[in-house]
Amino acid sequence: MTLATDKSTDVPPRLWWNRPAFLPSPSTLRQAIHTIGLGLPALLVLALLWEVAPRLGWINAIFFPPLSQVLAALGDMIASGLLARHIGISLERAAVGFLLAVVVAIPLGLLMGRYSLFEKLSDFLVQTLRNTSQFALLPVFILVLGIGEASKIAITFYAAVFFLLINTIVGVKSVDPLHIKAARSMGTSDWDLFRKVILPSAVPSIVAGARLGVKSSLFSVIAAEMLAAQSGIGYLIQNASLMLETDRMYAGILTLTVIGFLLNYALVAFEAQATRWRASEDKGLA
Amino acid sequence: MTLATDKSTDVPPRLWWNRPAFLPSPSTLRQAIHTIGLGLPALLVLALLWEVAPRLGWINAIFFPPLSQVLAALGDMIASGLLARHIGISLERAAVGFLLAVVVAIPLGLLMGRYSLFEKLSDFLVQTLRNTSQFALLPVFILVLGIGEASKIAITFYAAVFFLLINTIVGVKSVDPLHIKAARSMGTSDWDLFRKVILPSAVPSIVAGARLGVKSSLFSVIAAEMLAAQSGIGYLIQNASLMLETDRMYAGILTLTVIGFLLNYALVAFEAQATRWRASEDKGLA
Amino acid sequence: MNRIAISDVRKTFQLKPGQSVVIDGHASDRIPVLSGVDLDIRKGEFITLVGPSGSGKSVLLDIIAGLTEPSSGFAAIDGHKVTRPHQETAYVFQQYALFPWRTALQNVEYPLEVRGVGRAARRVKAQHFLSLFGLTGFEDRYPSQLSGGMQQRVAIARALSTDPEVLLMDEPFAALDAQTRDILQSELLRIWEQIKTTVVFVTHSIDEAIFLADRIVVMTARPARVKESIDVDLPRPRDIEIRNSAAFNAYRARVWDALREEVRKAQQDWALASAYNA
Amino acid sequence: MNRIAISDVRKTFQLKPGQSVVIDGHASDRIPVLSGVDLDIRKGEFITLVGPSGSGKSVLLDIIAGLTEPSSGFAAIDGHKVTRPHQETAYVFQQYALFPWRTALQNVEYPLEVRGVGRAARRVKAQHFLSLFGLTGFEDRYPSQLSGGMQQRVAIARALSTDPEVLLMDEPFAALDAQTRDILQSELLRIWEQIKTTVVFVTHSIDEAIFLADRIVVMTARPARVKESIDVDLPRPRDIEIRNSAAFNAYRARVWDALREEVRKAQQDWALASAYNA
Amino acid sequence: RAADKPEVIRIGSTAPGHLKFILYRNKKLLEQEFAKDGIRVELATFDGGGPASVAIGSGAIEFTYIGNNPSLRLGATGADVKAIGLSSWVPSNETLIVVRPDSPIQKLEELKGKKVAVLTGTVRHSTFAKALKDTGVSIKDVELLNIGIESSGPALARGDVDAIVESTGPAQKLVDAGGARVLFDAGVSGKKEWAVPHVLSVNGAFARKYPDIVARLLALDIATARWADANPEETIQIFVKETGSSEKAVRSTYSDGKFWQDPKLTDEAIRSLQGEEAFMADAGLLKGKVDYDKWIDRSYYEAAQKKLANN
Ligand SMILES: Nc1ncnc2c1ncn2[C@@H]1O[C@H](COP(=O)(O)OP(=O)(O)OP(=O)(O)O)[C@@H](O)[C@H]1O
Ligand SMILES: Nc1ncnc2c1ncn2[C@@H]1O[C@H](COP(=O)(O)OP(=O)(O)OP(=O)(O)O)[C@@H](O)[C@H]1O
Ligand SMILES: [Mg+2]
Ligand SMILES: [Mg+2]
Repeated sequence: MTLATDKSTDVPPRLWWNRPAFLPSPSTLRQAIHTIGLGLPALLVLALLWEVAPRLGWINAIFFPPLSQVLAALGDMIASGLLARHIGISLERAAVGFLLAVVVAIPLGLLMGRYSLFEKLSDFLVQTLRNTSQFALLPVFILVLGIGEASKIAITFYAAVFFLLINTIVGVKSVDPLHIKAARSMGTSDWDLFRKVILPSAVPSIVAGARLGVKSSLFSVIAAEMLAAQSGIGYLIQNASLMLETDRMYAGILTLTVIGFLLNYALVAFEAQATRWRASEDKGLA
Repeated sequence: MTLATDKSTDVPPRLWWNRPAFLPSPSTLRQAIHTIGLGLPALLVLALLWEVAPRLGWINAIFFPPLSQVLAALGDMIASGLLARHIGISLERAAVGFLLAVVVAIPLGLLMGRYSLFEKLSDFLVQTLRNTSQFALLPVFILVLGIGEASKIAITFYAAVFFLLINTIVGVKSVDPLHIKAARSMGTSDWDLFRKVILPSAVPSIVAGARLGVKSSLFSVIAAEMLAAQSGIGYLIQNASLMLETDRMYAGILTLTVIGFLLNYALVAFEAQATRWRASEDKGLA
Repeated sequence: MNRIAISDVRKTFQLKPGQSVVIDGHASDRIPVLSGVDLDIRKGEFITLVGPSGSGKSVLLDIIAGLTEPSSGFAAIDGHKVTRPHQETAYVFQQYALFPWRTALQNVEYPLEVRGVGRAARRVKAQHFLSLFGLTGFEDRYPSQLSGGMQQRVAIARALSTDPEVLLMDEPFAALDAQTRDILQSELLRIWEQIKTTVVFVTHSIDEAIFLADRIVVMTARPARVKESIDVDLPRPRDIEIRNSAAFNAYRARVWDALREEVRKAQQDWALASAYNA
Repeated sequence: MNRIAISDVRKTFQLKPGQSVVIDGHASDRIPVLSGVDLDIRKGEFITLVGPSGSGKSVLLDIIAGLTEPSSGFAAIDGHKVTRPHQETAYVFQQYALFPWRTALQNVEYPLEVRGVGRAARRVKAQHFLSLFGLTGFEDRYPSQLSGGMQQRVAIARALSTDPEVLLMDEPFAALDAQTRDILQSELLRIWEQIKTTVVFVTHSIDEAIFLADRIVVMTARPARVKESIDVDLPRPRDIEIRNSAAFNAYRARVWDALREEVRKAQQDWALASAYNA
Repeated sequence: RAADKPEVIRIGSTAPGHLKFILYRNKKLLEQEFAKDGIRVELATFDGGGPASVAIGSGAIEFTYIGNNPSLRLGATGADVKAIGLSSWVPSNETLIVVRPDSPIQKLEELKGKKVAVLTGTVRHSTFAKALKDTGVSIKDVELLNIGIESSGPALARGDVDAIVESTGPAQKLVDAGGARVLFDAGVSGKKEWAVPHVLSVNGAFARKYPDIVARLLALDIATARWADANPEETIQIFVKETGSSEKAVRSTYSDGKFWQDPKLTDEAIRSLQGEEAFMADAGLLKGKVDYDKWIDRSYYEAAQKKLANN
């Protein structure tokens, strides 16, 4: 391993502050293009394989149609507005469940990570619930919440909440004790300690949990929508699968993958922003 | 918040070293008892609720039989040896898939976390695969691997691998750059850097990933065994569910929960052992 | 009334399972660090604390700061037993303890922020203190981008920014170059003479201890007690030149005398005289 | 031949997006730290490096250690350009940099371990060095359980344990009490005289710089170059009493002279004279 | 001309149960038959006809005993799968329609505008449509919810759905537990022409390579069908034990001790399948058309009969 060179990112000074926070900075953009350039080849190989394998008969084309055919089906579904309608519904369900999970898990995780008594009291319960498949709870959800939206949202909530919770706890526990000591010496209230010391330290871990949670919420929408839904991308996939319309089925799955992929990178960008201080801390080090 | 008292753990000196590493130390045991004592009440409330709610008609007993009835069914299944046989098969499948995931994800995660070029090359592919539901890949697994053990293990592998991978990457990235600097200054080879510096630092994060992965592997066994199985706990649950034998169904689910729960605490204990140096670092601090 | 009263403070650390220490010939898993520290500090007094490395100076500051609970005895500020960090106490740590996710300015703003000082006011105040320590132009730099000495100066600025009544400083100038150190010593005295904060200052430099103090407290080797309390009767304000005075030299000898035996004790089983086998 | 050759080393840090620094009146996002450092160090020479805080001393050591790449120019050891850490170089960091998950003993064993020294041999060696630095009985303690000075001593023991040919030390004694510091200075010289390792030693103490060095290198304020190189012609072995000699005093004045202007430059815009508004 | 023997024969079916498949499993009939040639036999239960279709179509398994709806859909894709016999042709179609015990609904036609749970694309789905049509109600006038008994049961209990269309086995259990009342039993009130045979299929490539194995399996299939009719009590006991169905439901499905297991692909059976295909296409449950000449292959049945005659 030889020395890494400083990567120059020539940014006009101060620009970052003038720009609304939600817009990526030029250097972020530049880096994104760099990342895409490097990341694309592997993806292209995968895509090529998908196209070629069924065509050459390596894999049965009836059940695994070539990419081009899937994309054609996707095109049709987009053109007819079908996809947009169903995706909208599914995303709403996943988003509500996920946001509920964030709202519940992060405060709970902060408390469980910080106060060992609180953790000990609740940990068994949390671990029991966490280790109970949501599949198993489905009848319970239905009995309690019915088969309407509430149940579907409960499932996406349940799918995400433990990822966020566990990673928040881990994040809290890995805060440098010296920083807590320093903060406490400055008379920081418990509330400020959470907001200003523990949370910033725990962000990377929490975001990792959120990335897992987003994916899980999204996937569980499929499961939830197979349960008595007449709309949503899960319904669409299920229907196509039943009818052995594999091109439409994979079109739906591909759509979900792309959505998950985009959300993932949105979270990664958020994390990069939130941990700017950490980025390339060993710049110039090999 | 007032000052916490030092928790005295009066352990005969040196005992820890004389004891085989796989046995819990007396203080670990003592602490375990403490943890159980505090954790149990919440669990007992849950159990009571499970018993009472169906009995009082708060929830329909046909679909959600009282705990005692489920335990009775569980007893029958244990007595007949049915449970042991099916669990054995399922655990083997989950274990093989999970261990494969460990073997693949940890080295890959160490590389991706450490070498940004490597990460950039592979990240898109990994994120695409990660964001593709295993449900979607099921037909592909069947097409490529058939419906035998290989497919089932592939599913449990797939279910666990991304948890381990992502958390390994996060763990690697949060290693203190100063420690890397110090290690490199002492002529540490890349290999030793991974083993002796990055890995010890990343253990908490990796273990958190393993906890998620274990659960996921275990759950996905159900899914895999529902696909086309003749044995395994998933097959058992599925069968009971289809025939509306809800007591047997919940007995199966309960078994899975208990297994997941135990594995979870095994991992927690392992982590505590591996991060002894960190434990109660702020002993005597409030 | 005394601002700070320390009464028979003892502190024993419980070692982790498997660790032990040999005390008086038999193994134990508890290490006594403070064994009955008594110390009264007047309002506005400037105390310097010297003692061998590892004697328990940092632990004592932690106890005064309300960050560590003594095993027995107590520390009190203004007659109230310290059980948690006191609003009017500020602490400069031996290891800087800056928040790595905050810039220099945001670090100095932090204690003002948690006290609810408004955005504009705290920014002005923080900037003032940064400039006081020669860090103008480095406001938006993260700690990892600052040199060791700069980080320590940010930490001092942070402690002073709240106008604390009790200021605990653990070797604050150890990472500074000689002249900066001299300047900051003088500057600290000047500030202190205006606000008459009560200061407890740990240092390894005997010169620094004498130059700053109203009173030098010499600690024994671990387990530590107060060995000697030396009043420094040098006129104030003090000039750097005072170090060449005969009176200063006399203090130097006295502190040295008090310390020598303790340091020797602390090093009892050092193998420093052993031959080096290359 | 020179053991270490530093030739026109320049280093400029790229700031993070949004940060800027004002240089010669206009804003820039690049901060030049070293601007052409030339320095040749003979085999077995003991160099001390002094300069204002923030001038770039630590960065220069990083470059010699092969941990940071210069923007231009190069450092060479034994005629080979340094592009990665050198097997025969050891480095004591300003911030200790111990591994928190290893005990004191395991920390000292670490560099031996990665060099493939057998278990028994490295344990003996590590124990020897720990005892050398007065840490017998603390072998199985984790860094968080040691005082600041003890941590620093472990770090020094770790660096010496491999019998390095080039030893880079960044303010290694800053966290030690005065007498321990004196003892360790003498001890370091004694060891060095036996093994004649080449040493580059950063310090803020002028006395320490003179007492230890064959040659004192004074750095300018940032962006740093070598301002002056002062050969120290004091007899060896040196005794602590040498500090009271006239020759020593003369060196003190000379180093101080060289440094004064640079420290002043580094503090140009310090507001230290400003009134303190309590 | 026979190629080397295969290593393994894998047969898929769907739960709760195709009778012959269950008899094989219980009595290890296939294992015994092929053990002498060193061929392993694996019996796998699939989570619905869809995955089983993918498995046989891609050669992951060799035979399926599954419902007519998924079989026809697979046939319509043109996948290399041959229909070589019938799994069964039970007049009741094994379908029950149940409502809550306290439901005001008394007649099938009252389900108009109501919410009904039924697994889309199953035989039950089609039977339900036919039964409704018979009363003059179009299935389009009913709000269908695509859920299985594990979810529809709780939903019915809560009142989220008004009726469930399910297999006789689990539905009868729900009735027995007091959770539901039978509104319509296709076994009692259904018309014979609604019943459509279930299908025994083989992977085409496998069949071409090992025609003799296929014939042997069919021979055993015929023998098993005969055995069931000859031993009704034992058959019912095995079925009850293996599937956990209520005995009452099993007896009502196979009333008069007849099991309808003859694999013979009669012209009548094919006409029935064609009728079902038309119905499915009409209901939007099928894409494409089945090419019967390509799909149906009676040669193995004939070979099997020859084998039986020779024994
Ligand atoms: N958490 C702990 N567990 C066990 N021992 C501890 C702990 N913290 C401190 N000690 C021990 O207490 C003693 C005093 O530590 P302290 O940090 O107060 O020393 P100090 O006087 O500040 O030394 P220095 O001048 O080197 O900073 C040391 O021997 C140290 O090993
Ligand atoms: N990663 C970095 N990014 C930006 N600037 C940096 C970085 N590292 C160091 N600097 C700057 O380089 C300059 C020199 O730093 P260095 O740590 O070498 O100083 P030093 O001479 O060791 O000071 P001290 O005596 O205070 O330790 C400082 O102004 C510092 O702000
Ligand atoms: Mg200390
Ligand atoms: Mg430095």
